[in-house]
Amino acid sequence: MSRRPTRRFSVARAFRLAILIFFAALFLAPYAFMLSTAGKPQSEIFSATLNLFPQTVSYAENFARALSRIDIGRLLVNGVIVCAAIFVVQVLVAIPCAYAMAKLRFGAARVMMVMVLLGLLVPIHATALPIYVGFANVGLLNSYTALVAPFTISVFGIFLFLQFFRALPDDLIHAARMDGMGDLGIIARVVVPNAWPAVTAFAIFSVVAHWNDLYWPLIVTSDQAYATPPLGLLYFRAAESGDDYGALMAATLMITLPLVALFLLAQRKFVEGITMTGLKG
Amino acid sequence: MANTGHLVIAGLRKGFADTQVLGGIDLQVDAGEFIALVGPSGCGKSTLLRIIAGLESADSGTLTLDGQDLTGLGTADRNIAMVFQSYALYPHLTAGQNMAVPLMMRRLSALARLPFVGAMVRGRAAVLSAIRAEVNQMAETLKIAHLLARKPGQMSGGQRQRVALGRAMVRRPALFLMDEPLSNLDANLRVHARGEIVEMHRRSGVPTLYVTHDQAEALSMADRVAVMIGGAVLQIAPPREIYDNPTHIEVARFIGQPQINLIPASVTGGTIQVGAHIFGRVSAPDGPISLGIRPEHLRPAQNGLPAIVARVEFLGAEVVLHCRTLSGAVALQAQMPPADAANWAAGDAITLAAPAHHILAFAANGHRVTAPVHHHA
Amino acid sequence: MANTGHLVIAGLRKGFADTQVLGGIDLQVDAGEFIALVGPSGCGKSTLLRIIAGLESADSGTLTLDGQDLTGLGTADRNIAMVFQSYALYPHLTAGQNMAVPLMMRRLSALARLPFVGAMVRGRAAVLSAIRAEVNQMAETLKIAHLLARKPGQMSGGQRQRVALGRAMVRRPALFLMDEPLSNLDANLRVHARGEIVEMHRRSGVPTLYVTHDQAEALSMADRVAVMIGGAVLQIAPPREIYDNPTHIEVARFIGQPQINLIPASVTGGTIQVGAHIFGRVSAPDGPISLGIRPEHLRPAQNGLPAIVARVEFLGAEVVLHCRTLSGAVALQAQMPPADAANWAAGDAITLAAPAHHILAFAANGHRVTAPVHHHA
Amino acid sequence: MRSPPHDPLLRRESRAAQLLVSPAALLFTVFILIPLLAVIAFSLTDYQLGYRGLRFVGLENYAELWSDRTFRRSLQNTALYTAIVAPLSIGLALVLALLIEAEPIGRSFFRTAFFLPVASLIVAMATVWQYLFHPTIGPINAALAMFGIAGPSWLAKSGSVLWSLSIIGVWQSVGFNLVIFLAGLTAIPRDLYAAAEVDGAKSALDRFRLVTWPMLGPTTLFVTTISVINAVKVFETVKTLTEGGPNKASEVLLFTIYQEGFVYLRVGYASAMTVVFLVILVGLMVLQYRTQDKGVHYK
Amino acid sequence: DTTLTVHYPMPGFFKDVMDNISAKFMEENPDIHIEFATPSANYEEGIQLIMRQAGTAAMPDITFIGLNRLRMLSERDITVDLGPLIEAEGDMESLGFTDTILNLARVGDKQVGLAFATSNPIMYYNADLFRAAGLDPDQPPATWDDVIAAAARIDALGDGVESIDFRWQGADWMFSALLFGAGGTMLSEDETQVAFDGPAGLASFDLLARMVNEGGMPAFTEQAGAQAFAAGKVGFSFQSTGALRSTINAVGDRFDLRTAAIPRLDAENGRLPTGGNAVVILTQDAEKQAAAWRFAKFAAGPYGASVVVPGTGYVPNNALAATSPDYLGAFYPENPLFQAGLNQMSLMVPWYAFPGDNSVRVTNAIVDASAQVVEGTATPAEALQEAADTVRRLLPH
Ligand SMILES: Nc1ncnc2c1ncn2[C@@H]1O[C@H](COP(=O)(O)OP(=O)(O)OP(=O)(O)O)[C@@H](O)[C@H]1O
Ligand SMILES: Nc1ncnc2c1ncn2[C@@H]1O[C@H](COP(=O)(O)OP(=O)(O)OP(=O)(O)O)[C@@H](O)[C@H]1O
Ligand SMILES: [Mg+2]
Ligand SMILES: [Mg+2]
Repeated sequence: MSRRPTRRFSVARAFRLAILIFFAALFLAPYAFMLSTAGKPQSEIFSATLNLFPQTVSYAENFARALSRIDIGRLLVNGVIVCAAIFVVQVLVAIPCAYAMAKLRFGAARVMMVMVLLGLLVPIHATALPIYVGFANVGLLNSYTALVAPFTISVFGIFLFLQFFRALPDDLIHAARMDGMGDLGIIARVVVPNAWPAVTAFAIFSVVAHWNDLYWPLIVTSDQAYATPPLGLLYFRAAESGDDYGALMAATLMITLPLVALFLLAQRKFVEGITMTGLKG
Repeated sequence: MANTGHLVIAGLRKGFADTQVLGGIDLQVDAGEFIALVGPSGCGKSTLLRIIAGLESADSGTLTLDGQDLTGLGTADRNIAMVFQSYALYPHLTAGQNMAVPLMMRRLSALARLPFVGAMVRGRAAVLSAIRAEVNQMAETLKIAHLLARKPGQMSGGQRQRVALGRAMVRRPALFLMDEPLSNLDANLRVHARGEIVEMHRRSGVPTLYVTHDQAEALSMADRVAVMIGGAVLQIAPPREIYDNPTHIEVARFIGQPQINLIPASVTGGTIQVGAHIFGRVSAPDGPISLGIRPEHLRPAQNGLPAIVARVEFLGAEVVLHCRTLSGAVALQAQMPPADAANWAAGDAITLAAPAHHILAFAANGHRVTAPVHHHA
Repeated sequence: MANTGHLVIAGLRKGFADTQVLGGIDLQVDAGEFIALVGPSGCGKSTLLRIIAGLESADSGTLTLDGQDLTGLGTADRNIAMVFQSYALYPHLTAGQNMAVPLMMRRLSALARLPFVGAMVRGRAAVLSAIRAEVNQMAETLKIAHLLARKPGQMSGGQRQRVALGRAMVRRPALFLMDEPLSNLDANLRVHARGEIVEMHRRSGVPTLYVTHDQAEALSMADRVAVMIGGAVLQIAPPREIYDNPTHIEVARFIGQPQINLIPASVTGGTIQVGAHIFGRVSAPDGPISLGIRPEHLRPAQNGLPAIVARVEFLGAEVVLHCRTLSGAVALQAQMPPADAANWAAGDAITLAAPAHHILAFAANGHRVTAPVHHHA
Repeated sequence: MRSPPHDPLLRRESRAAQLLVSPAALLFTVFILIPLLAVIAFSLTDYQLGYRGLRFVGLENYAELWSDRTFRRSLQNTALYTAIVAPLSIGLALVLALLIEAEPIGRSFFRTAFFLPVASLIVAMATVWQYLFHPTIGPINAALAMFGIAGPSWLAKSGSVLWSLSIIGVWQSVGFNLVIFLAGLTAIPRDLYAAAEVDGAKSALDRFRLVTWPMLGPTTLFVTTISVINAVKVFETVKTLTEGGPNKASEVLLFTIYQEGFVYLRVGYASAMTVVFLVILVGLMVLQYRTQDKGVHYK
Repeated sequence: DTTLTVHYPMPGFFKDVMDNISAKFMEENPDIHIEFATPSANYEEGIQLIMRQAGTAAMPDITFIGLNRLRMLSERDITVDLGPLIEAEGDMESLGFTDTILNLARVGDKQVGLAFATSNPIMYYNADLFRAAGLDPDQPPATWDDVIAAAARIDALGDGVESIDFRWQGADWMFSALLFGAGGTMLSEDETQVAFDGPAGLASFDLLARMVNEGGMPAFTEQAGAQAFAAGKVGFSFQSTGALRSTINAVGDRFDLRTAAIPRLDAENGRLPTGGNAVVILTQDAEKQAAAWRFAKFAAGPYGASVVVPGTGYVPNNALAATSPDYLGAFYPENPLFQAGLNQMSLMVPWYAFPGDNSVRVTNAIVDASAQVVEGTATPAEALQEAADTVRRLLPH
């Protein structure tokens, strides 16, 4: 721990690696089965023998069946629309708010802080009913608005950006003011360009949460045109009465992949962002 | 030059929560003047600068620049530039872009500054190329033309400092504020940068208020030095005057490195006594008094204050003899060229004296006793 | 004293990835000696210290302490203490606990250090109270007894520095390593702390290797100064020797503030010429040569190097005349008491000279030309 | 920071701040505050979805909660689940983070491997887990059988269902904690480790106790907070895998609330549960901040 | 043109069927366009969705509701009473809607819907395991005692082979199969008293306990049971005939799948519950109602049945469809697996729907009691007692 890790071989290192690899294998096992099952024909899946590799490789068949049973393209598009809309609005709302809380003096700052801390504790599950009733009354069910609107305020986002902005030197803000910028200018030209690590970290949190959210879409949409990936998958699962595992896994794979790719792309920035946002404590 | 810049500060007060930081500051920066504001850490120098810049507001007092009252004017509307201790360069912009920012903000309309829409605003290209030309010229002057495409993270401290200077200068403000702009540089670079800033000030003629807590910096750079201690300006005068004729014991203590020797003494009927030693005479009322003698004026002499050498500190060009009076109560430092100090070693007995005109007397309240001291030595 | 401490470093090399940082270091610290290791930033000073402490391993070379080969010995097993630039105090422990850590680690078994189980280990209480007593005593010595219950976050820089010193000293190591322990303090405090460290070293007698990049610190504190530049020790000698007789141009350049004047010259048939000016004579082969003259030795003289005063820098006890030779090619600094400089102002023509024995000549390869220079002036 | 009202600078700043905060404040009010108040209001009524009218019933719903066996069961299960998942996922994450930090190779691989479950669709992964947990044809029991162990009926028995869900819960949350710990570890000054070694901390355990653990204090606190909140909020796995069964053995708070609100359609009663749920969360937070004041050291 | 939004549950059984019916319907009625809302996974979620959406713009025009939940909808007055429409239609019998069949979707005197798919519980068994255990697959056990004896022998095969998957999870339907089969009822005639805790109920729970204790039945989740049976690892599966088609698909040619009648504890008076759902009209718009009525008749009519039966395994709910060679006349002889359900049609009585707001909770209470019996955490008598107490509390007073 103390020294810069060495590349030389040692028993301790072998031991460390062994533990890591063991756990990594354990954590990845479900994915291995997902991958393998997506390539197995029906007859191999429900057999009582443990076989990681399909005897008859049926990826094509399973993927074709999955694609024919649910409109994966539509699901993915919906997922992207919903997640992108949520994320964009969240950021647009949270950044100015966090900036004001971190760098400006105003009377309501304390109230806002209390609201943020309170908001962190309230999951959508708790407020779903009244929001649902409200949306039903204004006829917003089955719309992108219904899927997006409740999440446009991300208290977590405000919290995260707040931590990050507090670490931005005051001098930088002052310099911008002396250079002639107003608050909006400062946000757009100084704060945001320097907040990319935080924005990336937040993007991962936000997209992961909303891409995977089942609870809310299940409640507010019944029109398949607005189905998000988990809804589609749930529906697919029901539609196959849980039996066509090959196709199900193929579909699962197709829906999981974009997120994994996103994480792989952003992971370095993500860790950096967490380090810099003071999220660590 | 259009920017005459004449700053008048009167009766400025500022307190935070429970502490009074500035307790009535009066200060004037004349056209073309370079004033160094020195004082110990926490005395309120930055606060004063921030108030002048409009980043903080004063509790009371007035601020005028070229006759215009600054109160109520936003930071962006005051024609003042500032260089920060941390430089506060925009980390995501190149040096060139950093320097262009203040010009863009002032010369382009809000519309023209928008990302996409802006490109369609008429005349924008012309303004931009004018800005580019000015930035390039400023970069030439500061010898940073080769750095214009680098981001702050790719520059050394000295280079950043120059870019920050460039950003402040490029828009020809009516007043420069600098808050310890050199304190992040290493010693050699600092000495070098001093010269550059003075040079630049001479050329631009923009009046400058320069904050530092390094007295050497203040003495070497400024037309006048303002010593601020405990929220008040104790003395403001040209460097030599401040050094040779401090009007207050705190000013004497703060200015000069190694610090001035302050010897507690008492006056009885015009006779100055240091412990048992009859030191000299002064026409001052009876009572305690402090004698200030700068280390470079304290020399071994036949007939001086007896002391013991505690340590001989070699500093290259000079040697400092750290001594203690026989009672051990007072520490004395005498600074001299190595050749003069060659005979002394720790433990030696020594007698120290100074030319009478270099002895400063301070009354118990800290104020200078103006009457001259006559030294017995 | 049990700790004699005699460190011998021979042929130490160390490289990272693509750069050779230490290129064969030979260095010896004798019993009771205080050696200052100076050098510009990045020259490998910290790396050397870390290798001695066992925190880093060398690529080749040997290290022995009191005759024992250190290679292969873990950090914890070397009887070496280190003070870090950042102090590296444990922020969650009080000053007292911080100072107790090295003693606890050494005197309590692993079992006795466990949180709950430990309390049941026999004899633990006795060891702990002994440790407490030693910590208290050390705190008394360092005058930080009143701080023992505070955490680092509640202390000033100077206080932290003393606690870090205490933590290193309390276990009476065979060798002290200090890596710029004063660089986080402000100027006045730094001067004060120098004296304290020297004093402490004198009392404890533990040999010390003290890294700094501040040459004034090195000159004033050390028994011997080692100047390290570019991964090699260029000269190791007592402070005066280093200052007056640098054996290498880099050493001369690094030591001394303001920097030494280096005047490019050429030798033809024993005659030294600076530009068109015949400067003097030296018995050296023909070719380019550099003349080094410290600013305090350069004085206005009838018959010297002609130059123009560019700026008069007042520093209180001294004045520095910044001059340029007529061609403008060479900058010269002359340092003198204010009285001597009173006649000069920017723009004046001046001729500068120095006593012959203060003129150092360096060959093109940087090495000192040992033959004396005869000055014409 | 009291602002004298006449201070134009502060006034300007304050106005700007209010403007910047207002979208967030508005959305907060609409989507969090008002619904929250509505939940509290609903909890005092007998509102049922599908019926139009509603009646004020005072604290009746809360009184019913008191004697509701399902709710009590649900509280117990949630507490047990949290008590299993939070410490395990924190501990495992810490150990793995330390190992990854110490290991020069494969960092991003391991980081990704452990984070993958966080990023994965839990509905989808639940399907995989259901298969893994299958008592007769599932790989887990098949693997156990190779060691001669007869695996349990993971999800179908009241004795094992909560543990099975906990395994998934740990699997799912370790990655998140791990990433945060990694961030926390990078922020520890290297010098402290050097100092610890110089001070005689020979073993990795000594250095962990002397430096890592105390320096990770704030991180651990944060991770604990998040882990506990997330564990208390367990829902998706229960909904997709067990529906609270068998015989309420995996009935957890949010699932019970969902069941009451959206299945039994008793919005009033579900709201009362929600209020209790929130009170529990707030209580946990207060507790957390209390301990923080005592035990954690900020620089 | 009219567009109807149609919602249905259990896409696993009905997706293909619905696609087929709507395509045919639109072909015959080009002025009506059918759109499907996202299907719900099961009847419970289906009814929740409708309740939630009642009165909102998102509410579908037509839905298919579990037969035991019609009462809930009716009590909340969400559905359109089909009585007047039937009256206007005149002769329903000629379309195959006998009164018995209409009765399945009637609550009180209100015609809530038209039964669309009806099922009864049957016995599925794995003939290969029968043979392995030395049993004769051509002579399936006819009594529960025989089932348990056979199960014990299959269980003894080992190698991960399980004996019985009795689908007690999810709803009270399979409990009804035992209870009604023993001649019991859920509540008293006037619906004020709990009746399932009588001897018939106790016998049912005792039987469930014997399946575990003597027959070696393991604890399965719903899906795990289905998967294990499909994998050829379970001897018997007792569940709805509605799962037949999907079971056939899942089994493929992995083993020799057979079906048979489900035994009844009381062979004389025992009856079987009717599973399934009814098409219900929700829209209040007159024009849409007319279109919806056409669709309802079509779906529940002979063509619908002729698609539903082979596509799922449900038994025909339309008299015309069962016999007419135009529809299913030729189907049954060719598909013997489907006959078990058909043969039990005479025994079908309505799936009991509990009165009041708490009907979903009541069924869950019964499921929980079943779980206790299967897990052995309570004796049948205790479990029954507890369920009865709970249900008593939950019934309207
Ligand atoms: N926003 C603030 N709230 C409360 N106190 C403040 C605030 N800003 C400054 N102070 C206090 O005012 C005093 C003066 O601070 P200031 O920064 O002006 O000192 P300074 O002279 O610039 O010191 P330094 O040389 O260390 O930069 C300090 O005691 C500081 O703690
Ligand atoms: N772990 C490392 N990997 C790669 N390069 C390193 C490492 N540690 C140090 N270096 C390089 O080695 C050189 C010497 O570093 P070192 O810290 O010893 O310098 P230093 O003399 O202590 O400088 P300073 O005065 O700034 O502390 C530097 O160029 C540095 O970048
Ligand atoms: Mg300041
Ligand atoms: Mg270093």
